Amino acid sequence: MSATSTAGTPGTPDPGATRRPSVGLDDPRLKDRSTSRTYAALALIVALLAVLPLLLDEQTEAVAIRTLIFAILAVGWNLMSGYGGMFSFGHAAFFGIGAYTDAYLLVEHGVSPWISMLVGATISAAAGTLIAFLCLRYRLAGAYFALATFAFAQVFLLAVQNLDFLRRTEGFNVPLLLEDSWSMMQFEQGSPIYFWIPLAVLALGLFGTVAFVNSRAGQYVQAVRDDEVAAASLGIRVMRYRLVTVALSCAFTSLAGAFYTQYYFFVGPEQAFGSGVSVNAIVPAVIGGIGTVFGPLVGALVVGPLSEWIAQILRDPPESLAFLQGVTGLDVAIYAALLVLIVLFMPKGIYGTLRDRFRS
Amino acid sequence: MTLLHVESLTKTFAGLTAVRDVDVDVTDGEFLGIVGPNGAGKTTLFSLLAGQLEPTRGRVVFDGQDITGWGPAKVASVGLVRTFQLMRPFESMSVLDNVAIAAHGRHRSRKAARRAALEVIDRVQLDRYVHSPSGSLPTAGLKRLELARALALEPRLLLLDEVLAGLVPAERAPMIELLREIHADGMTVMFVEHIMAAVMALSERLLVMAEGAELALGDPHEVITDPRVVEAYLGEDYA
Amino acid sequence: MTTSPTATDPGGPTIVEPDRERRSLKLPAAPLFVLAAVVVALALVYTVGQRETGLVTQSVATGLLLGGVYALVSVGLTLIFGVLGIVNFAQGAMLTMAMFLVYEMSTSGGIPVYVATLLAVPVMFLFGVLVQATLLNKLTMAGNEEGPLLITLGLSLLIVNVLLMIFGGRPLRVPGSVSGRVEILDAIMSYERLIAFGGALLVAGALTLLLRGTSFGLSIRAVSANTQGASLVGVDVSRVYALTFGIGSACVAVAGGLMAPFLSLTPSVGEQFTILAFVIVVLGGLGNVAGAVVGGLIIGLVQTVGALYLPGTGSLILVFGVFVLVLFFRPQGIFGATR
Amino acid sequence: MKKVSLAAAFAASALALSACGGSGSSGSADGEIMIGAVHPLTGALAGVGSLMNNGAQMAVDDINAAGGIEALDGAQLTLGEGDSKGVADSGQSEAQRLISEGAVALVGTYQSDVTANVSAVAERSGVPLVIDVAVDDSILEQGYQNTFRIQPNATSMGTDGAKALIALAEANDEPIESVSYIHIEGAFGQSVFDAFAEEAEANGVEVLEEVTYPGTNFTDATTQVREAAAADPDVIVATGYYPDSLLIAQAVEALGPDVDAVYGVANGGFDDGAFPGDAGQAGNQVLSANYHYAATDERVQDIRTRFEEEYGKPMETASMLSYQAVVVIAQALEEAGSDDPEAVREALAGIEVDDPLLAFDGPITFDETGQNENATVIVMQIQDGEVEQVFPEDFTTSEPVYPTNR
Repeated sequence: MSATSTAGTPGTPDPGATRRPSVGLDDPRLKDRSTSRTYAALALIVALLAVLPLLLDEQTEAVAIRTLIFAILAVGWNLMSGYGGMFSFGHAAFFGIGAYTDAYLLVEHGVSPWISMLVGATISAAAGTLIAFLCLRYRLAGAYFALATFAFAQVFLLAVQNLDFLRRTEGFNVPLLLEDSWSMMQFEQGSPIYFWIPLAVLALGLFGTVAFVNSRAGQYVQAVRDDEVAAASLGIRVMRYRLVTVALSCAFTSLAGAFYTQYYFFVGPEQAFGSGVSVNAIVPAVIGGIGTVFGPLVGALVVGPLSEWIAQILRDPPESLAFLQGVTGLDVAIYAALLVLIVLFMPKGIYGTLRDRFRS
Repeated sequence: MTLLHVESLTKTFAGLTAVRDVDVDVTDGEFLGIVGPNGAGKTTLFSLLAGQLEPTRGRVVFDGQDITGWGPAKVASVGLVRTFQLMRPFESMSVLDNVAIAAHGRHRSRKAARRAALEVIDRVQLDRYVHSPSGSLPTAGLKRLELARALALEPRLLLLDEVLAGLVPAERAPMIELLREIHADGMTVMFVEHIMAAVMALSERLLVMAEGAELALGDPHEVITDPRVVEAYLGEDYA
Repeated sequence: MTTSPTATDPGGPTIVEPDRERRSLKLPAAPLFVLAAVVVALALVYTVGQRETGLVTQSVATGLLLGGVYALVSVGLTLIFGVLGIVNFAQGAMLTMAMFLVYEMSTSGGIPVYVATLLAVPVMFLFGVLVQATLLNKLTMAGNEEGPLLITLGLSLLIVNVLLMIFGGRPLRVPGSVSGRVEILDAIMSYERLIAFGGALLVAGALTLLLRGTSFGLSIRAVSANTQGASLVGVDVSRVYALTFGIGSACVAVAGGLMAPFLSLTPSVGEQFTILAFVIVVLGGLGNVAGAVVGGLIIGLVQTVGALYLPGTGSLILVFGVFVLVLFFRPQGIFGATR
Repeated sequence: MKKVSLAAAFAASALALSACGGSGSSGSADGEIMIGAVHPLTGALAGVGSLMNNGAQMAVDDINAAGGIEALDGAQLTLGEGDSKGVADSGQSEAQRLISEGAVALVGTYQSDVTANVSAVAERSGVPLVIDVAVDDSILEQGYQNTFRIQPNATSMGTDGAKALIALAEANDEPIESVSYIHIEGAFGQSVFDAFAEEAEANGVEVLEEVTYPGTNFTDATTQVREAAAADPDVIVATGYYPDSLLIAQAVEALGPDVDAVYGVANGGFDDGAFPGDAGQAGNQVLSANYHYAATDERVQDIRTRFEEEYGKPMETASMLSYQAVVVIAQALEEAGSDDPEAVREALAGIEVDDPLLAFDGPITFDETGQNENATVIVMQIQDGEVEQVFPEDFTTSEPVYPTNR
């Protein structure tokens, strides 16, 4: 039928190879400068942050550690919701799984938190994958997806409150040790190690995010986020790569939960699975800029200390504001107003907006 | 050798038949044009072949393998790849990344995929835009990007859905030339298009559809003068 | 940022998702099916439920009255969610705000509670219009889903804490209005709750009239069905958005006023309703007023009758179970048309 | 470039914070002794939290006005205020802040979960925590050396509540044979109930029905009360917080079951000063077994009068406990003759505070777990819109009405 039908080799057609010179291995356009720049910037940031606990007093360190927990949560959330395009309003579920796995294994079986972290991450990834599979299988998206994840997190909360082996509403106390122990992740109060552990986790998350975003799976899931139908028509297994992303996100988020239990020595259902935790995962990422590497970090650095700052100022107000002293609720009100303003005037988040301005 | 065998393929939506009993065989290396008035079921046919839609009835055999009811990703991975009439770039990504994503289907390592993608980009003459955000491309560029992504998958059979639509006449000629080259390299193509000049210039065979059904199939010049075809097109603008 | 690809729009106009197609054909049967399921479930509880009949009747009555309260909170939300696509997390806080407004009017101003409720309606309406016009409109028009969610989240924190600054956190009580109760079929019902129930039906009826019978209602429905199309035929979309949010807020004012007599008022009292209201709205179908009423009644029943067997939070697990099932198998809700 | 500015921002924030932190700690330098108070000053529990903070502040003011800590040359006390926001991690970081600013002892925190966190901080820092309100038994079961509790725990309130009810009924010639029990879900409600049930059964009183309800999304108690009443008990017993207890009282009034009394145990509503007004007729003659300020004590009356003048709100029992906690710490400082936290802890462990401001069996003394051994409950009853103490006789402000003529 066709005159040229013999030109192609059936099975392995390679339309480009015979006609044009191939692109050389050292083609300058293949160099990925922005990725190496990002790695370098991350390394610098982590190195700078690592010095902080040596400079901070104990209370400021506590705020900084809380900020790191915020950042870990937001980085985890950002993988699934920012890069994966699946807006989760239920990340408390995965934080909670991490926190409770750690608490349960430690208190009931004396298992080292390091092992519990891995166990928790595995359970969390499995649970997240199952939830996401159900939601995606039934084609939930956007606000519906968010509400469904929210509902699942609520079910986890209610379930824990009704399960005897998880001590219902009573929660778990981490037994105090008399001396520092690496294997039990317990150190003197105010020890810089309490800062370095979450910093290391955060660094893992940030570097991991960059690596993932540039990997085949990461590229695929971003393609799916941008256009699911087009991605599928290019041979991308939509469900598979979405679930891979969800699993990573959930596993990582659970690490924050495990550290939370270790650092705060107590965890109860509300601390682990309350809807406030989900909000804590979302707000920093959105304020910083979702779907960006640095956004969650920037957002956490704003949100983490923000309420503390306001509370500090109110505790010892300048004279002009003295009338506000002792008024309850003001610090959260200001915090809320700031949240609204940032979302309103910087819809891409602080980092996203600045980056765009910088580029143009 | 028959690359694609389609047998009484039918799709109904809520009682409305969009594609009705289409039978067509495509030979390896062939360039098959498909024309028909709006709503004739051409795009639906592509969606059925590429797995976006599940047929109500009928069979699709690709390269000897029954692929009826397969999902789009699985169909694409065996070498049957389509483009979309409405361009669907991954807007947050550069042109290179857009194409590299497709090339990943053939190359596991990121480096190899990007290299293969660059080759395709050079080939479709998008080299000026390698690192541009795909959302910033003009229409002609988007059409080429759509084509490049499909080519990067190194398909056996390429389904092109109105790759010329929206281009000004001056942009059409180089695109037609590009398609001719791709075909000359041995690519099997199914080509849905409204612009008859291009269809006539490229097609080796022509399939005319109307109201979801096959109206005529055969040599383009014979088919186009078929009275039934002329009737179906009466009042249609096919300049 | 990019909005996530929605399942309801899987591609070009020619691509129709087959499952959804089949579902829509069942549509008229769904409300009947749900009604039948509720009746059968109740019949089972009465016959083989091993609970005293009077107790079951009481729980059904309580459940229906509670459902009325839920419906009252949900009708405003369903309108906002359905028309604007906004997940309004401030709904509960706005409810609280309305309650405190009524509280303030009736304690400081000596105005009877139900009169104060009527006065609160225009205030909350204006508040809603203002919120939409100043805070949400830009994002809503841009089709941004996460932005409004976060703004309403922030707004909810703001309202709760401003109320806290003004009124403190001690539970407050609106002075009694219509005390007393009535006994129907061995079930006790207080007048205050019956009035709230009646109010729910009244509000739902009024809203339905507004949506079906006025030209403004027509433009709301047009915007809800197809924003672009509506703006093409000359509907001022941002005005409709603002007024819709205002109406949604006005509904909350009625809800707050009618609920204030039987709840202890704290700045966080309304928030517990937010989540349930979303369950109800999804259950009933987005933007569907009748659906919100029926959804409210069902959730009320599930919670109270369910509590006979799964006390405490167990009944809430049931509620969320229903929610997830509906999301999966009937995302358009019981009364919803195909999205 | 942008990344550098980001790091700089963080560094600046850190500096700002440490500057703030530094200015706060200057307090202890000029002969003042700081006591840290951690309460929910914002959030859902802000109302009671601020009252408790006020109670602690008033105690500090009173002690300072009376000459400060004599053993330390009349050193003045200051109160470091911490806001737990009602959540555990804030509670913990506030406790850490107060300790790092030089607090010699902590008072707090109202919620059991927050208290669990703060007690871990106290233990690790070696700074004593005197719990004013937090009921869960488990807090003192961790083997901590630095945590003390003035109020009775859940279990002892359940036990004492049962004893008091049986005794009250005996004394009024209407012996009790059976009860139905309605309680809130969770550790608090469950442990009070379990202890009550055990004590009641041991005394031949049958618990016919246990009805639980959730702490959230609970806006109508009619079904629960009806379920409890259906078993035809002599008394309906209830344990919960304020809003839910109010709902229960209203439901009891609406249903009008034929019972001798409605009796709260460790109930957060029935003996609250606002309850008679809020509940109206529904609250009339409701009984409540709870820890309570000693209304018969003149000092208590004086403190309450001044509190209301100062803060414009009546002083509830929780506030009085915060006041009491500061008084206990002050006495420990006197006995230790030192503001070293370890010395204060030692003093607390062996302390004996006579004339407690609460209606207790005896002086405040702590057992080896840190629990006040003489903490107990008394029975109150709402009569003519007032909360009256009706049992045992030592504390009565009015005669009990039993069975109630509802």
